[in-house]
Amino acid sequence: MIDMEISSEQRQIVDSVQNLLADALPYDRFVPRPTPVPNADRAVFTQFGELGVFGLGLAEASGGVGYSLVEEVLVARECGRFLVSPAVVATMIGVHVAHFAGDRSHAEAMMRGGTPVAPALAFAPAATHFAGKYHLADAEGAEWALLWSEGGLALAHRDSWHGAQNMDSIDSTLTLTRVAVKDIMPPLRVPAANGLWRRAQLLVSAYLTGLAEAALDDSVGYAKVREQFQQPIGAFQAVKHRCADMLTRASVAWNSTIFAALTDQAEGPDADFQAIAAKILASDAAFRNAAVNIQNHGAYGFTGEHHAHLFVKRAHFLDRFGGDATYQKRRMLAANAPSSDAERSSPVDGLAG
Amino acid sequence: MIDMEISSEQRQIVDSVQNLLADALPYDRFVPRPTPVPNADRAVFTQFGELGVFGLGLAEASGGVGYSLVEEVLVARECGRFLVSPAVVATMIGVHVAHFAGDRSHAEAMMRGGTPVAPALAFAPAATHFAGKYHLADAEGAEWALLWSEGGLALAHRDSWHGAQNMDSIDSTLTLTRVAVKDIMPPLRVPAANGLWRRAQLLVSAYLTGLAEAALDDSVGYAKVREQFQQPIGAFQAVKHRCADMLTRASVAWNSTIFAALTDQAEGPDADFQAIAAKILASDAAFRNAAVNIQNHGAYGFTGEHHAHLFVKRAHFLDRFGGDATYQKRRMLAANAPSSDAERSSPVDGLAG
Amino acid sequence: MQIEFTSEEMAFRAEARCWLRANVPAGERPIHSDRALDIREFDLEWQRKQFEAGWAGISWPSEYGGRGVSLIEQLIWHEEYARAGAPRAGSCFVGLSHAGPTLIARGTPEQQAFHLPRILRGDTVWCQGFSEPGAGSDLAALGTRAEIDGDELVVNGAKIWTSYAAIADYQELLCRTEAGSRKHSGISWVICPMDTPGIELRPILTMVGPNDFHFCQVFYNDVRIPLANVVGEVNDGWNVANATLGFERGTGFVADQIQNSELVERLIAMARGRCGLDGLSPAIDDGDFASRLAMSRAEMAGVRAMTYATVSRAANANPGPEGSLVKLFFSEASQRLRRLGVDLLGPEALELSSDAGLTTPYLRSYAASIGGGTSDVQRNIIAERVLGLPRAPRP
Amino acid sequence: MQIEFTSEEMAFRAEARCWLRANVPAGERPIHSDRALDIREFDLEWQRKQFEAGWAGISWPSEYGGRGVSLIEQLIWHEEYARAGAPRAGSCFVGLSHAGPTLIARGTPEQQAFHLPRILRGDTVWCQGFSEPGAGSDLAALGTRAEIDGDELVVNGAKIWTSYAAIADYQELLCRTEAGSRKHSGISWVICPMDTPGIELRPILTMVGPNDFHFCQVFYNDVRIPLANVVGEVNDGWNVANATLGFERGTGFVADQIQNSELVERLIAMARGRCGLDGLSPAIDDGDFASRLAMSRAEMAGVRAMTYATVSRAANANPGPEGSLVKLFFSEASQRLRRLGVDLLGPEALELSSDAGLTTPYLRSYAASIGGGTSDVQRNIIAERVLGLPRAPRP
Repeated sequence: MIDMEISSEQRQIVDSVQNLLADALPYDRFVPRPTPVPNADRAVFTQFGELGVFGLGLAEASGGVGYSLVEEVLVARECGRFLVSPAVVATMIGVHVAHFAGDRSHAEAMMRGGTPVAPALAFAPAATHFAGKYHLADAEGAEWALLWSEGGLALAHRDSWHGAQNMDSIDSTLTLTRVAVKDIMPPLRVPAANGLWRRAQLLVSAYLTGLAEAALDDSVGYAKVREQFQQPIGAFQAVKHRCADMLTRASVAWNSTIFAALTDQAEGPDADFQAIAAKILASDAAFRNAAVNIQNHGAYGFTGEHHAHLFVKRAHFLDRFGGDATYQKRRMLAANAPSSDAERSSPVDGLAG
Repeated sequence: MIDMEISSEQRQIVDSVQNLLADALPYDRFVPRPTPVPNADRAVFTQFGELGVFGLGLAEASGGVGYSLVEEVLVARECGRFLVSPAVVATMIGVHVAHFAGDRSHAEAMMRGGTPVAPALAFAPAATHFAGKYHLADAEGAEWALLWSEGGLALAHRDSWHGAQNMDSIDSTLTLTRVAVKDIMPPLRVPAANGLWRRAQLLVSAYLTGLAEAALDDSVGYAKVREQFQQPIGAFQAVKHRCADMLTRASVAWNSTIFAALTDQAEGPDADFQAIAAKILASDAAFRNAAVNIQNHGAYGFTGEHHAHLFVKRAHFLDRFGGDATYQKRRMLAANAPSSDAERSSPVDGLAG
Repeated sequence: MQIEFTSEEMAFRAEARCWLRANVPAGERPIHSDRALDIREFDLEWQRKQFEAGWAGISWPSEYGGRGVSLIEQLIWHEEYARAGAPRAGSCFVGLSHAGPTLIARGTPEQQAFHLPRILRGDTVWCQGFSEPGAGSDLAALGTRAEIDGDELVVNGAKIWTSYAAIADYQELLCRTEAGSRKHSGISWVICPMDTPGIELRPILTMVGPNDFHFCQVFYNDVRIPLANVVGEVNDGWNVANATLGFERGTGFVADQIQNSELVERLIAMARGRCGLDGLSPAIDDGDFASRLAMSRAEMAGVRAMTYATVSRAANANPGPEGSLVKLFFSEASQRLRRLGVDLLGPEALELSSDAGLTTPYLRSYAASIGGGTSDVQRNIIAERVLGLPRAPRP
Repeated sequence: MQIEFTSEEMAFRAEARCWLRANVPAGERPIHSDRALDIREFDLEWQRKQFEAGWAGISWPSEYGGRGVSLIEQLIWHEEYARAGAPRAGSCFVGLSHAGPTLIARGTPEQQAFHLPRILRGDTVWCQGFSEPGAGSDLAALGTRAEIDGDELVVNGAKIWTSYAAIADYQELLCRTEAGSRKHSGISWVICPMDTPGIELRPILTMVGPNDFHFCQVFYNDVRIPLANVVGEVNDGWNVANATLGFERGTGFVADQIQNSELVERLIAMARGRCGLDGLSPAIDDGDFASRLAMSRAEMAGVRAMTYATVSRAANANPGPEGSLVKLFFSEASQRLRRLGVDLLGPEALELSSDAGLTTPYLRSYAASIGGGTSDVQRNIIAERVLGLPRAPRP
């Protein structure tokens, strides 16, 4: 069974999320104002909660909706497309961390969307513990921060954020806060060996893929209507070929992400390998498509009046969440190849080897 | 005085070399034959000698023509354009090595073109001596090999080539011979500190630039006449823009090479820096233009019936001569920057700092 | 969504793996074209061996003698095929993947009965006659003409880039049967016996090596072919040629993809084992090699995900222009990988036949973005047919 | 061929260096546009300082009050200027590099006598009014119209991407004075006082930061400008605008180039000093940073060589389309370099105002391949005007 097509049930989930986002969080919420206005996306987190976004992949017995990682990936991709605060991704993951750590009440509060979780971007993602310096993204109003290092994933309550300092953010729609965490091993945590980091990695990859896809859509839409030299710019081969390359990258990113998610679901021996590859490809697609999209828009793309720049800036945030491309490439080389000899020598394998 | 334009006297030198090459060594000497035919370029080396190619940059008092490195660079560039055996470059350099080593009679024999010098591509260019394994390019009929390492430059007589072994060459128009050299310090040598290595580096860069330029010319010529979909392919923006990028790279390569040569002539403190930069840029231009030229020709470019592939293959040889791009990048980082504080603090400098 | 193999599929994999490991030819496939007959014999023998064991025509329906397995089993087969180091189909490729499937789709019972068994059991070699000198990416500019003279076609013209023309028994030949027709109309798809008088071959040297005459130019001088050799309707050849486009629905290049994945692993091992420039630390610590290796590893994982997605989509719909995405990405990623291989290899890369065996395929990789539709053509297809961008103005 | 400075040139360098080191403003140039008047005052004060010391109008002929030095000395000046860390000309740029030179080339004695001294001595700020909404790369699609009404022009329309419009005294304004004219004909070049009634500004936020209103859109609603403000002939504005195209003959961006060269050096030092991912070895040992740094170092050396070549060529001939080569290469190499900077910086790159000061210019670098003619436009110019490739078919 190789089924990478979105089922009709999954399509319904995607549609309902898209409807909510198109309604509550359209791009024009980023219309520039004289003074920077951070996003107010957390105002709709309770609506997300009601829709089941935050408990999507948690078993019903645990209070969740009972779908899987795959459905979470589909939702995270839409969040990337709509440039939703990455706190949405951190909250989705946070629910699992709280659940695994046995804290049902906090898990439930997060699922309701009442206690947003801010992504914590580690200054040193290669550390095997959690103490250290972090950047929190969109932490205003957040109750928790999601720490992520080679030690695994952990939730740090806002009371444990030391020396919080607001910095000018590269993305003025996301606040940026420097904090120090002193707990080597916070109580609510999941060790890396558990594999939850893969879920986190794939939600981040899905968000990055959403950025890459939305940048493509933005370019294609513009190329069809914007005229130069009496023809739509999409008729120029240079623009046309750039759009084709954007689709290629977005398609590679998406298929790698969903393939990795399905591998994780099937407990394939190459789940780590695929999750790392997906992040590298999704991050590359997001950065490059975002830059090309600005170029395709010309001077307009360079303004703050259009949202093209936000795809670039969000890519910088998400790239760092869980460790940036430099770090991921190092992990890619350290991972075990999918077609290892061990797998080969087994006459029958559970997953395509 | 900033004069990077070719003077009328220099133009005459270039013209006479071009005339000889167009006459004696046209591209159609590479018409494919059922069995590989190495080039017979050395047959015209005595004509090169008569024209003064090999003694061009040596002082008249030393038996040379009395021009400078700049004129040698101009000639090496033409040799690259015409895909002349790289032994021509090695022989040009060999004359200087023999001269500096005080061996006038060998220098004179080389100048006459009677004793070709084969380029020796070191397996370990970072060695500070000369013993080791080398590939000789086009060594059949050569009297000497030009060794090149961080120890400097040296001439190894063919009697000192140990265990010579002919290998199948990536470029069937150039024989490839593995040899071992046992002399740590051969008698005819010039230490690196002398700076002659820069001259060698710039002749190689000029040859690589010639490859990049000839690949461009080949593409532009083809794009103007080859029709697809009822128009010359040069009207397609994809082809057009690739050609523009080819010219940009070739232009950067050429200007960097000649700038480095002039800096060397003026004994600028940044002569090393510029010579390394020139090699990196020229090598990059040669490889990329050669590959794009094949692409621009479509299936025809992939054949051995057209000479497009030889630009790629020559680029591999020349890239390795004096150390490949990986090695040059390392040296680039180790070099002193042109605008060092030392230079800045001097109120007046002899060369643009 | 799910990727999990059924027990039947797992059993199929086990069976395929087991048989392949035991039966893959031990010797190297000849590559130089001065040994063309050796190549023919090698390829046909390997095909016969597969036929005898029931593996021939893995993608063919069983009613035509094929193995008749599902698309997923075909994917599994190609994966195992590549991992077992089985030789490429070579001169049997056109018969198995183009000509045979076309006959299945559009041939008469007589054409099928004669040709299909011969292809499957390794009796005949086919070649392709689509591209023409001067036509390049513009296939509709086809100019080889065939006049109908009684019950024969009289063919005049030339084809180019025909692989294995010198050892083929038959050719799938596209020619213009309606004088004055333009573009895609008036073309017929014809079975051309290669021993017909009037056919002449000119081998074309590739850039790969001094004996690599992989392609031929084929000249037709009053070549008389029975009208009964037309497949499908006369003048409907364009549709006939396209009948097989989606035949293998994305699995056609799985073996190549697996080979490239294995190449990445080999290069990583090589970079760990070889010394870098300083002669001390491994090459993987050197410059940008680590980064390029990691990127290639990720890219090849991406290619595999793309292929699985294609196979998944093919279960529900006919393959569309999306195939161009895989082709574009795979060909360019392969070229990066092949270049990385020779860069890592260093000095030995200048040796065409070095033990590492990286130089020849590196040179061959220059064709990846040209053959089967150039990358420019793929980008045009993606932009115009997938994204719906306007076609460029035509003069 | 030669690159060796004369003793006069060396003396000039010494003098420029000495004066610049002593006089470059100590404070940072304001950057946020909510401090627009501070910016104006800062720029004009620095211009006045240069004027008083005799350095104003380095590229202007001495008969018009400029320094009147040779092209090579201009190059030297810009090199020393950048190395001394002197602030960019900012709001004085258009007056010094476009409007002033245009008046020198085509202005009446009265226009020259009034405006040139004011520009030089730092009294007036000029802005540009060439680009229009919707016109983009297609400058000939200019639609702002000016009707002649007695001895006045009545201007209606809109311009866009006008830097410093809010603090400028004058604008060099291109408008269509011949109704119904197309492309490059029927356009006039007009001195537009920015305090004329009917002019309205809309600041445009850039992607660089929340207060970076670098550009304005400028609306003209029955703006009455004396006909005497037309520079050159009425309807000859396209030629007037192009009169200055080659004015600085390649030296216009020398300071930017030097700044980028210095940035490479700073990044190399930073990569040597900062720890990489493992917290132990320096970042320069990490992944592909070393390779990217080396390449950027070489590329910036290449840019400098290109500029020297341009200056050298300008001594003999008017600058041609070759300027596009430098622009194309420099803008893309700068973007690679700026991206490398934030990659090396790592976490702090997310901070717009971090001490390293790398993020803001990184964001600004996205404009490098757009402003002053997109990279696509540069490639078209190179292909069509330098290489002579056919123009694409126009509908």
